[in-house]
Amino acid sequence: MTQQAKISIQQETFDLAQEMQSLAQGRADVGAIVTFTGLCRDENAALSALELEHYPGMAEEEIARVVSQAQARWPLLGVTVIHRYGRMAPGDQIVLVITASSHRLAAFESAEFLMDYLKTRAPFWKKEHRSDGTSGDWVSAKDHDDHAAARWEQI
Amino acid sequence: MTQQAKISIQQETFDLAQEMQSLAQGRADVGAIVTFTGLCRDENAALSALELEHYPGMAEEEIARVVSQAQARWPLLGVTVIHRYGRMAPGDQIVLVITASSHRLAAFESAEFLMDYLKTRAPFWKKEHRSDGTSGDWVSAKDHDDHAAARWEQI
Amino acid sequence: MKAVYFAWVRERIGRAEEEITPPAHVANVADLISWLSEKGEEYAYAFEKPQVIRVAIDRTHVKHDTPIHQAREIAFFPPMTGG
Amino acid sequence: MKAVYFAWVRERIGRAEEEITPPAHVANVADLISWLSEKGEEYAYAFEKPQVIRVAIDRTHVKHDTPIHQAREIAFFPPMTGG
Repeated sequence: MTQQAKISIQQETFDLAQEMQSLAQGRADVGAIVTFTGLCRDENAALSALELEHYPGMAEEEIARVVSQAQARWPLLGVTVIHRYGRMAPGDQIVLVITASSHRLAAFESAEFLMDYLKTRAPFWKKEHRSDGTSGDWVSAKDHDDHAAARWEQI
Repeated sequence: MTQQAKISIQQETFDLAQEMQSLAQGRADVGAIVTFTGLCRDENAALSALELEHYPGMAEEEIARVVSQAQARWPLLGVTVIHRYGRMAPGDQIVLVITASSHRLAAFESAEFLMDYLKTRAPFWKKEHRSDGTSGDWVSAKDHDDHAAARWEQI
Repeated sequence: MKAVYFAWVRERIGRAEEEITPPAHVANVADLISWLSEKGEEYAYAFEKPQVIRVAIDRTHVKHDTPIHQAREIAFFPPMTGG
Repeated sequence: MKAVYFAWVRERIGRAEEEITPPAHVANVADLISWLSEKGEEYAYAFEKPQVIRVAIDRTHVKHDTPIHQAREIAFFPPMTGG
């Protein structure tokens, strides 16, 4: 089993179609590909931007650790994780996870695992900038994210 | 909540990037998009093609019923299901599911639910054509697919 | 009513659809499968394991104890393998 | 050793990094947080709820009872909110 992984921490946006193609093109062993795209959300039109701060160096290393755990746990044929930093407008893409496997359960579970762990372990922090010009707050971590990550410990 | 859904049963292939764009473009309420792509797999280089037979009319109706169940169960901002029929070569795309929601758990769970139900309820059948020229078998339904679908009854 | 067949059920019977007129005592899906099985060797072969046959009446999945008297189109097929 | 700060810890302290030289009795992460808190109002504010502060030593998450004597770079930050 090829344990292929691409990890990128970058300011520029990403192209899902291109990332999927470089993962699966020319292969006949991949039966299932799951992608997760996280977007900058603004339900109440109160947000002008999100500022994503990260810990350079550690972000890559921590995501690599999480990817290794996923590869040890599921028979993955390919993994891609891209996480952006900097300023994002509502509707902009923030994070991309792609998992490829022979079967769908491994692809689904590993993508969910990766997102749960990225949320709670990858050193990124979001700050809101409000559309009324005031500086917003740092986004608070959510208990339900910790719970989501914790459920993988029990299985 | 807009209960948007696109369902297509088609012979031609699909373009994931285009489908995602028509689902999410210009929206700031979508925070999470999950996609599942099912591909024609050939691990042992024994397959020349898969022939997908379907029940025209019922396939659309049954998938629409499954989509309605997902919409009733999760707060979805968009759903796309495309299922192809006809002859597929190894590596070809067969099925696409996209779910969009404010939050990632709803997007992940509903995509998994849709795939589990498509596998066991949508009237499609796969026949193998072998690369040695002999006609292959009809693919057998798998118990684990029934179990995968059944777990949604218990939650 | 119209009977339609898919996948190996269709292949074994040798046709994709046909008009059938079951007698009045054929009340439900299970009765209809028994009755069809006696139409010939190809039907007996297609329905040799009735418990694996899936059935839809007017494009909706039904169980084998479902009454058929209001059916316009009844479909017989193996377990689905799409997705 | 080098101390680095992120997000509102950085904003409250007013700097992103600095060299620190804690005395020998500062043995673990919890000790270091207490010692830093006494460096001034801005530190006291940043570390007012020590239990919410996450710490990494040389780019690896650690708990508050982890010894610091081999650390080259120690980072302080709020719970992560990426993804």
